[in-house]
Parts: sequence; C-alpha cells; structure tokens
Amino acid sequence: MPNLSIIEAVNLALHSEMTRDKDVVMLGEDIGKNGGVFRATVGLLEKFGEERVIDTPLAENLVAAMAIGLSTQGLKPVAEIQFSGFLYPCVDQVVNHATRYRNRTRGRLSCPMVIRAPNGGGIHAPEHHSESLETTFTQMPGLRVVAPSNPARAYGLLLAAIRDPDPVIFLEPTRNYRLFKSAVEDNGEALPLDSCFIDREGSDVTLVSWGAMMHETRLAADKLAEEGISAEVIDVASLKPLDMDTILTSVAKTGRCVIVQEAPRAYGPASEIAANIAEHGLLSLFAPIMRVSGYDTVMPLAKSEKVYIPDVERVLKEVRKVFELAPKA
Amino acid sequence: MPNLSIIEAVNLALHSEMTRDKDVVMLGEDIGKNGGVFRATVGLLEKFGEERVIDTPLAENLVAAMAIGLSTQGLKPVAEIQFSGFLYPCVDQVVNHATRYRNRTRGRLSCPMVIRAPNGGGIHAPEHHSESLETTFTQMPGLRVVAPSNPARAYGLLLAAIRDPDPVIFLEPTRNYRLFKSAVEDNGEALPLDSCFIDREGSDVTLVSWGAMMHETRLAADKLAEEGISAEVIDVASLKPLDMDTILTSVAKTGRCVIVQEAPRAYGPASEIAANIAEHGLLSLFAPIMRVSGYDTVMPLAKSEKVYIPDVERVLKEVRKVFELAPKA
Amino acid sequence: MTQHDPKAASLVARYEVFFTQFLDPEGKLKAELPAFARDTEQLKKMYRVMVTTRLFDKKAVALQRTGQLGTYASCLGQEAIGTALGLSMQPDDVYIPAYREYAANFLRGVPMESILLYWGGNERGMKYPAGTPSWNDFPLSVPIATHIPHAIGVAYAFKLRKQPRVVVATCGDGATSKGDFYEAVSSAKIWNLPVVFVVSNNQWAISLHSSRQTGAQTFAQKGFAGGLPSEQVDGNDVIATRFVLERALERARKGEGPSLIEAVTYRLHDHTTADDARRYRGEDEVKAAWERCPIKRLKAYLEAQKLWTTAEEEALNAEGTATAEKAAQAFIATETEAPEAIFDSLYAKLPRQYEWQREEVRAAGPKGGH
Amino acid sequence: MTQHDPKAASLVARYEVFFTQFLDPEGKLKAELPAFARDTEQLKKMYRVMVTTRLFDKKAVALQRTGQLGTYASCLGQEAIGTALGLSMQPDDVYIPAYREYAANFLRGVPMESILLYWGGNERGMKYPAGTPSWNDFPLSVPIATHIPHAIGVAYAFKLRKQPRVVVATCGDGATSKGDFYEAVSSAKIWNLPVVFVVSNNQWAISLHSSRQTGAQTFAQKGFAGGLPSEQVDGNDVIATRFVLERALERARKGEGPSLIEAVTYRLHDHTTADDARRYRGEDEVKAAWERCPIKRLKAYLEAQKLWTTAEEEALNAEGTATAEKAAQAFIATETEAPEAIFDSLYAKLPRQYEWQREEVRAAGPKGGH
Ligand SMILES: Cc1ncc(C[n+]2csc(CCOP(=O)(O)OP(=O)(O)O)c2C)c(N)n1
Ligand SMILES: Cc1ncc(C[n+]2csc(CCOP(=O)(O)OP(=O)(O)O)c2C)c(N)n1
Ligand SMILES: [Mg+2]
Ligand SMILES: [Mg+2]
Repeated sequence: MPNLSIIEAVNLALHSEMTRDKDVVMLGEDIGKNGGVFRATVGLLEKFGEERVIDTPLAENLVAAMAIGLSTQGLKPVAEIQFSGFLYPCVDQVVNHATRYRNRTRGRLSCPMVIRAPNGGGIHAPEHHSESLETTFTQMPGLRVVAPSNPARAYGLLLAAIRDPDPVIFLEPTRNYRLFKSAVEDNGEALPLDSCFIDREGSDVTLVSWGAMMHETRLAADKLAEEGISAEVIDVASLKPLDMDTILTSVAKTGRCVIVQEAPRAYGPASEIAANIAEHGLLSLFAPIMRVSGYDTVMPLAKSEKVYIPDVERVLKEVRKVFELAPKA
Repeated sequence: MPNLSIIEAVNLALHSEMTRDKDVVMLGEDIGKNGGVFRATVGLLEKFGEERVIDTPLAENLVAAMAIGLSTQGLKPVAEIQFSGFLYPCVDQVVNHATRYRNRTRGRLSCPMVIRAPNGGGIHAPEHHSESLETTFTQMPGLRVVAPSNPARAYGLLLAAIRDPDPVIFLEPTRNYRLFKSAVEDNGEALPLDSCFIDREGSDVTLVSWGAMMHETRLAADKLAEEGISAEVIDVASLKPLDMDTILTSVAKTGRCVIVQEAPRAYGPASEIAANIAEHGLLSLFAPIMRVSGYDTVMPLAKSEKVYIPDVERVLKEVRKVFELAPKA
Repeated sequence: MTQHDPKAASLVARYEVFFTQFLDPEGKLKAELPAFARDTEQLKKMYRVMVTTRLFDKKAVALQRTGQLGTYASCLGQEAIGTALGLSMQPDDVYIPAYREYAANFLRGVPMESILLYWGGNERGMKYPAGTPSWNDFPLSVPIATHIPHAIGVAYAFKLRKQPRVVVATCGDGATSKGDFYEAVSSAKIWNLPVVFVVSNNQWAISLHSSRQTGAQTFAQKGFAGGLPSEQVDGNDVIATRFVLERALERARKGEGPSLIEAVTYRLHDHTTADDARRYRGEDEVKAAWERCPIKRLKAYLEAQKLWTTAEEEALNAEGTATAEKAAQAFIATETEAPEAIFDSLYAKLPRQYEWQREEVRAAGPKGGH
Repeated sequence: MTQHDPKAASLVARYEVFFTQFLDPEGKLKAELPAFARDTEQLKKMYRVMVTTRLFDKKAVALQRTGQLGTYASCLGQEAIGTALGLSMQPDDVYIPAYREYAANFLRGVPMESILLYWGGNERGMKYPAGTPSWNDFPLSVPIATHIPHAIGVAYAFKLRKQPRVVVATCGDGATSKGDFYEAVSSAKIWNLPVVFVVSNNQWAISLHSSRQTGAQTFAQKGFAGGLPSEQVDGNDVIATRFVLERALERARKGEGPSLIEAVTYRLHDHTTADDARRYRGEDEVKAAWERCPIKRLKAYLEAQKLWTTAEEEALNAEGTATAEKAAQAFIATETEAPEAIFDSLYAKLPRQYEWQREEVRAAGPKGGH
C-alpha cells in the first residue's frame, strides 16, 4: 500500500473513479493542462481527454450551473473550485437548483454531482483564499457536506461523494494537503457519507473536529495523554447529514466535550453539535460544552492568520477549563 | 399615535429617514412607480424623485454591488430584494466586499448600507418565495442581521439599521406584514441593534424567537398561561451580534428554554443560541434545551407549507417535553 | 459613435442585428412564406394551438380570481412564441424554460393540469408524464435566469455523447440583466454547443420597461458578447418565430453551434395575478399592443386566404374551452400530497438522520392547505 | 453568417470594433500623434513610469523568490496600461482595479511598499496615504470581477451629486466571463454613468488562453451587450492606450456616458509567483510577445527621434532600482500589526459581544507570521 498525501489521495480517487465510470467528468478552472492550482487533477487530461476534463471559463456560478446541467443527464460531474472563498458565487445555484431538482420534479430530474474545494487557511495565500465555508452549505436541505481529514478518508469519501446520487460539497483541508503521508489502498472502496469516525478512543473527554483542525485536535489529544487525560477524538468527516449518534455515545461515556472548528465562532458548525448534545445528551454532561473556533473576524491576511486559526494551545485551554469545572474523579 | 401594520411601519421608517437624511437612497426591483411588490416603498418616488429612488435592472448581485459602491461614497443605500429567496445572488458581494471594505482598507472605505427583504413562508407564494435566510448571513463576520417582529420594532430597528455605519441585513416577517396593527410613533428614534427584547416576563420557561415565528411563540405563551405556566418570551430581534446576556439571564431565572425558528433545523440560528446556553448557562438548566424549527427539507410549495412551518402545537409540544423532564416544583 | 482616424484605427469586427417578420400586424404577407407555412394544415395547427393556449390562460386566471389557484403568470399575447417553440423542437430535444411559454410545454406533452398544479402549490405539477418529450424537460423556473446556464451542461452532455439533440433555453427581457444569462451566452460557443437561447422580450419585467432594463438597443445584441449568431424576430408572428427557431435549431443539430433569438412580443396581462399593471403603464399602450396580437394576425391571414371558416372558429373555441375546463376539473380533483412527501424526493434515499422528522410529520397528519 | 431574405428581414442595429495603434512593435509611427504625445516631456514621463514600474516588479519577484514576500502577481509586459491609466485619470476620479496595473496605483500616490505589504500579507498595505488621489481608490481586488459592479454605485453617486468625476474599473480577460462584469456593463448606460471599463487582455487567465475564455471574437464587443461605445487598443502602445482612455474619460466627464476599452497586451511572467506557465504555454509564444513589449517600442521611437540618450537610460535605471530597493526596505521594516488589529476595522465600533475575543487575542500576544 502506497503512502500518499491528502492531495495525492484526492488525485488517486479521481483517476480511479474516472477509469471505473465513464460518466464521471471533471470541470473547473485550470484543471486541464495545468492540473489544478493544487495539482489535484494532474494527469487526468492526458489520460481521459479534454472532453471529460473540462477547463471552464472563469465563472464559478457557471461551473456550478454546468455541473447541474451535466448531472441531470446522468453524467457525474466533479467540479473543482480553486479556493473555498470562491464557492460563494456557487451558492445560488447549489441551494436553488442542485439541491432541488429532484424534489421539485418529484424524482424526475436529479443532480449527482460533487463540488470540491480546498478549505481553510494556513498557507499564507492571498486575500479571500483562506476562508472556512462549512456553514454556508451545511444549512442547505438536500445537500451533503463532507470534510476529510486524512489521505485514506479523502480517498474513500471522495469515491462515495462521486457515487452518491445527490449533490455533495467536498471541502478539502488546504494546509494539510501535503502535511503528512499515510497508507492508501486504491481498492475502489467508498467510505460511508453519514458517519463520524472515531479517530482515537478515550474515556475522559470527547474532542470533536473535522478537516484541517483534526491535526491540532490530534496533537492536543497527544498532549493530554501525557498529562494522563484520555481523550476520545472524533472526526466528524460528514457534516451533513450529521452523525450525532457516534458523538452522543462518546459524550455519554466521557461526560465532557470540546468541539474544534476553524470557521468563525458565531453560528458555526460546532454550535449545531453542541445544540444537539444540549438536547439529547444533557444529562450525561459533567461540564459545559466548549467550542474552540476561529474568531468572529474576517480571515486575516497571511501575517496574521496564525492569530485567527486555533492552535493546540487554544484547544488545550478549553479542555483545561472543562476539567477545572469537572475534575477527573 | 397611529396604529400601523409592520409593512406600514417599514414604509414610515423609510419616508421618515429619507426626509431627515438626504444621503439615504433606495434601490431595488420595482420599488419606484410600483412601490415594491409588498408596497414597502409606496410614495417614495413621488416624494423624493427617481434619482434617490432607483428602479434597478433585474440583477440582485448588481443591486448589492451597486449598494456597496454607493455606500463607499457616503450615501446610505437601502436595497430591497423582493423575497429573501433572491438574496442568495447577493451572498458573494455581501461576504466578500460589503463586510470587508472597512477591514481590508483599515477604515479608509466603509459600507453603511442596508439590504431589506421579506423572509419566510406562509403567504402561499410561488416556489423560492418562502425561504428563511437568517443562517446564510448570521455567520458572516462584519455584518449585522436584524429580524423585527412587530411594527414599532420594525420602525425603530430599520432606522437604526440605516444609521448604522456598517452593512445590515434586515429580514422582515412576510406573513406578518399585515397580520396586526399596533401603535407606532414617528419620533425618529432608533432602537438598539445589539439587544434582545423581553417581549413578556415570566418565570417558568424561556421562549426565544424572532421575526415571524414570534407570533406563534406569543400564542404558545398565552396558551401556557392558561395552563398556569408562566413563560418569559424573548424577541431576539438582532441575530448578529447576538445578545446572549438577556437570554442567559432569563434562563438563569427559568431553568428551561425552548427556541423557536422557521429556518430548517440543521445548523440553524437556534443551535447557536442553544450552544451558548450549553456553554454559559448549563448549570442553571433543569431540562434539555429544545429547538422548534422548520424541517430539514426544501421549503414546500403553498399546499404543504403548513406542514413545514412550526405552528403553536409544535411549540407547545416541545415546551411540554421540557416540563415532563423537569416538572414545575 | 466615435470618429476614428483611419490611419490609427482598423476595423476588427462588425455585428448586425436583423429583425424578421413575415406577417405584419394586419396579417399581410411581407415576403414569400417558408415551406412549412405553405402547408395549410400547419398554419391551422399553429392557429389552433395559440387559441387553445389562450383559452387555457383565461381559465387559469379565472381560477385564481375565484380563489382556486395561487399566483399565476399569464401568457396572454405571447402564445406565438410557445407555439413556435413547441413545433420547432424535436421530441429528444430538451426544453429549459422560464415560466410563460406554456404552449411549448403543452406541445411537448405536459397536461394543462400540471401547470395549474404547479401554480396551485402542488409539487406533483412538475412531475411531467413519462413517455412524453416533456419527461426530459426542466421544470418552470421561477428564479429568474438561473436556469439558463444549465443549458450549457445539458448541451455539453449531448455533444460528449454525440447525440443530435438540441437544448432550448428561454427567458424574458428582464432575465437578460442577470449574470447567469450572460455566463451561458458567453461560454456556449467555446465548445460550439447545440443550444438556442430565446429571449421573450415582452417589453416589461414586472414594472420595469425594457428600455430601462439595459443600455443595449436590442436584447439580440447581447448574444454578440458570446460571439453568437443573434437576431430579432417578431414574436407575435408565429410564422417568423418558427422560421428563425427552426433555422437556429437546425444549425445547432448539424454541429454549427449556438445562437440567440430575441422574440419581440408584449405582455398583455398583468405580470402575474398578484400584480396590477395599471400602477405603472397606460391603457393606450396596452390597447395599441392588442393590435399586434399574434392570434388576430394569423386569423386575418387565414381568413383573407379563405382557409378558415366561422364554423371552424366556433368549433375550435368550443373544443378549447372544454379542454381547459377538463384540465381545471382534473386540477381541482388532484389531492395534495401526503405531508411526509416533503421528505420523499429530497434525497434518492432519505438519510437516517432525518427519518424522525419524516415520522413526526407523518404522525401529525395533514395540516390542510390554504 | 445567416443569409437573410431582404423582404422578411430588416437591419436594426450595427456594431463595429476598431483597433487603435499609433506605435507599432518596432516603434514606427502609424499615424499622426495625438497632442499629448507631441510633447517630449510627456513621452519621457510615460517611458520613465513604465521602466520604474518594471524595476519595481523585478524587485517584488526577487523578494518573493527569496522568501521575503508572499504570492505576487507580476505586471511584466503590461506596464503601458497602468501608465496610461494613471496619466489619463484626474485626482478626483476613482480607480477600481483588479491587481496588475500597479503603475496606475503609483501615479495616484500609492507607495510601492503598500503593494508589497498587501502581497506580503499585511493589511496595512491597502490603507493608502491620506491626501493622495489613491485615498478614494478601491483596494486591489483578488476576487475576480466582483469589484467591477461597485463602479456602478460609485458613478451613480457622482451623477447624483453632479460631480464631474469618472470611475475607471479594470479587469482581465478572464474576468469578463463572470456575471459581475456583465451586470455592470449591461446597466451602466441605463443611467448614462461616468464610468470607463478597461479590460486588460493579456491573453491568459492563469492557464486558460483567451481564445478558450469565450466564444466572442474580441473582448471589446462584450460592451455591445450594454450598448457601450466599445473598442480595442494596442495595450502595449502606451500612446494609443492613453489616447483612447483620455477620449473615453472625457466623454464620461462631459456626461456622454460609459464606455469599454479592451487593451490587448501580454502577460510575460507566470500568472503569479505561485504559477509555472511552462506547464501550459510554449517558450516561442513568450519570445514572440517580448518583441511587442511596450517599453522596447517606446524606447525605439524615442531613440529614433533622438529624444533619449544612453546617459538618460542609465540614470533612469539607477534611479528606478534605488526607488524599488528603498520600497523593499520600507516594506521589510514595516511591522506586522498588533494581533488585536484583526478586530479594530471590522465594524466602526466593535460590538460588545466580540470584545472578549479581542481581549483574548490581545492577551495571547503575537503569534508570529510565516
Ligand atoms: C432571481 C429573481 N429575482 C426576482 C424575482 C421576482 N420576479 C419574478 S418575475 C420578475 C420579472 C421577470 O421579467 P422578465 O424576465 O422580463 O420575464 P417576464 O415575467 O416579463 O416574462 C421578477 C423581478 C425572481 N422571480 N427571481
Ligand atoms: C472569483 C475568483 N475565481 C478564481 C480566482 C483564482 N484566480 C486568480 S487570478 C485568476 C485568473 C484571472 O485572469 P484574468 O482575469 O485574465 O486576469 P490576469 O490574472 O490575467 O491579469 C484566477 C482564476 C479568483 N481570484 N477569484
Ligand atoms: Mg418581460
Ligand atoms: Mg488575463
């Protein structure tokens, strides 16, 4: 089994599924000869030709709309948006059409499509290139929103997203694209789109995250282990639909929960998770549910992005608060 | 003091502020001769002329962008979007520019602008005319999101929104535009944009809502009163920034909280309120925090919209659950 | 226009907009008729479809006025465009409409009651009947212009699969102000896609007159922004409209690429039944527009040619009225869906996470419509 | 082109695109020079600005290559457009740029270090100096095309206040594919606004060649979609570019409305320092483009006219290099803002709800940049 980075795993999944299913087509800006600004589509043009690997004009709204049109004809478009900050022009098409054609035609038309984009900060990119867009999409009925955190999950979840009969927003962890490599088998096996992954078992506190922040969350768990605190780490992976069962089971066991997100705090994904725990898991809580998040500011430019993005220290700080309020027995 | 409906109060606020401040301009589709599809801008063209009351071409993205341009020049544009479902094309302009010009120029440029739109269902309108858009905007840093629930607040909050030096999304309760009339004094006094209103005092349970759903929430409180349950009703009014102090103070008193929203459940505004209570008010809770909401479905067409929109029964059902789990002493 | 110094400035490109009309408002012939229009049966068919559509429209407005239908967008005065569209498209083609050209929907197999169900707020309306050309068509699109770029994806799929199919996307004059319209127009020719864009310029976008919609002199010229063959046609002349449409569709089918057609017509009714046009336009304008009505002019021509009798006219009116009435009854007889149906077409399979919501709705039972 | 039956089809509108050039690539005059270009000082000034801008560009790329600057978008080969823009605008006009035409920013009072600070990831960069024309200008816009419709609002404000000011909005060839570009172009003439749209067609949008960007033969003709006087100019001929710009700005200032100019140029550098153009374009193409370089051609003309000496050239290079070096030092010497600054320009006054976040950041102290 080869060791791959996340971006390599994404590229492998695309090669793999385009080989398997001739209805899969790619579209987006600079995905052809250029292989995508992050090289996610490298080699696809050469292998599958320009009819199936479409360099689009510079118009994200068109990219989304074109994907919708293609998908209604039984093709399986995978659209790349260069940075999640440029997903905003797709919002109208996604919420008003992609998520609705099946419903408004009572099943006559449907949109089996994927929109992929790198998400989040940390690579010192220019303005508008480092946003965290989860919340923009998680609230849309009829949609799936996925955010993988390691190479194997990127591979398996992307296959699942492409094969899913409904639209999927696939948010990739920009700053972790090449952070580490791990084993990925090109076995063509998809992972479930409706379940969290228990990244690490533990008994004292449940740490919940997804995407790029899983890295800091894992590091925080390591640090806590050194201090004799056993953290259970959950990778949400699929934000919509949200698998609360796994999270609630864990919180029932630990009685403590800290949720880690990079998106701004207010009305962010962590709030949905916390609200569900407050409704269904209240009685098992020893302490308040803490959220670690980006701040309610515009994503700063490169020099200050570290001020914004939660680091391990910020995660540990909230965890410590939890144990101050509810010390380990 | 005249008794006005909410739509009349909106119209009065616009007349009032355009008279007071010649920098205030209106723009939008069919707001001139036609007076707006809901008649919110009736009489403005006649009184202030077509230079200050601008009928725009049919392009919401342009309406938002034009408002941004106008506002950077010190004008105070108030843009009308005909239905909140057509706010989606404004998202990119609002999040990438309106909320950022001040920040990215470190105060050199700014966007004192308002975008108004009727929000929510219940008037048997065609497809795409009945959505609840709060969450689309509440997550955007640098923005204010306001949702009045009665004529006096519509008047006072709209004045505040127009005078605010930063961009404001103003969501009006479509189905309550003409539901009832109450006293509104044209005193030119703005209401605060950062505070909830205690709509009704009570001691047993805190009911939190905003906009159109305040109506069902008030009716539910009436019903509960008959049953000897004293509900404190909070009108959030300003969703961003969110005044948790008022809500937490109430929950500290009642120990029970039910939040009522029309938007789809997942990742909705109620979750943010619940998450904050779970973090800061956990110890004062006698029972889980319940959320009453629309379902995680596309907003149905007219014949089925009642299936989607929470009614008094659904509010009462959740409140009763709370008292079953934590009976009144 | 700018005066250019011929030594410094050279001509790079020239674009011209032509306006085509065969039948003038009085029904007089301006040029020799195209082949299809020399066939009396075809002429009568076009006339019958227009009249029947108008009778449907009348019924729909009546249903709304009597509280039996929700907001409805009338096609009064625009019957020629829908008729020409329906008759120039092939069954395998795909129609991506806005909402007004009902005649095309009917000709492609949509039952009248489906249109009523949609405006009546019943999702069943857009589930067109299997086995008809409409099965592959897109639903009416209320959000203006955003459906148009879907035509790029659909047409691309046809090209990829080497199918001789054409996509026709229609919209109004107001829709041409949206970026969605332009992004489709600008890109269609990059891949030489088999798509025809049709702009029904009915002079009004609710209360905004077309002269205030854009700085462009015609809507046709917006096609030049994408290098498309673009032209204007008298949209109230069903013969001319069908003629230019068939020409554009044939080009597209032969692989010669996309085009844009501006069909000039007039919205004789209020924007919708929720609108009152008297607020923003004068009666004289509307009266004058009636003189250019598409039905009146074809009838005048048919009668002048002695191709149409009073008996035929009466039969057609009786038949059309009965058809519309039957559709109205079918519409009224159609039940609202079960409450839980709002979950059943949301995803191919409802995720388990939402099953409790569906169950709650099912258990609560019907809430009653309006 | 369609063959029209003259009896059925009448001509409604005609639009032509002209291409203007005074200096050919060899620096030969093609037509009599406009007044401003008969003034030697003006010619030398344009040359100096272009050369200085190129030296700045060289320095910026060097800073990035040595890890002292973030991703940077080079203006190599496009210096003429920015220079012509800066020299044809009035101080009170407003400039709404994309990101490449730095010469215009410099001429309007933006210090070179401000541009470096922006690409260096320091928000201070876009706070241009008070008292300069740039104070009212818009910041560089990384999100493609979405800044363009802001020009409609700004120009409308000028018109409302009866100020003789003009807005100039620039973008690239790729940007013309976005609806934002079109919505501005389509609407500008409705109110006859004082705005000039400038498309810097540098042949590439990252890896997409302009021939694949749209079906249109020219980018100029996209202006016809809004009824704008639209033309092409040799964007590597600073004289021609300034000439057509001044003409368009004068028209706008006189109340004669908006226009669109396509300036044809070439991006000699990679898209940005994060790009490697060899992946998608050949060396020959780039070599050929160097032959059309705007600096080379004006220099050739000046030398042919004996208006420029080697001494002057050396002095200019020395001076420009020093200026760029000084800017680099100023940039490097500029501190990152205090961490809590990320809250201080978010709202006019930070809502109390977010104060705890600001305090948390302030207390945590600097985290260090990259
Ligand atoms: C995106 C969007 N914005 C606004 C509306 C409200 N609206 C419905 S129809 C209409 C005017 C459409 O005019 P036009 O495109 O000319 O079509 P027509 O109704 O005249 O056939 C408007 C503004 C809408 N449905 N969608
Ligand atoms: C809305 C948006 N989409 C994508 C990008 C990524 N991107 C940056 S520059 C660029 C190409 C721009 O091409 P063009 O408009 O021709 O300007 P040029 O860079 O050639 O000057 C792209 C796709 C972006 N910055 N903004
Ligand atoms: Mg119209
Ligand atoms: Mg370019």
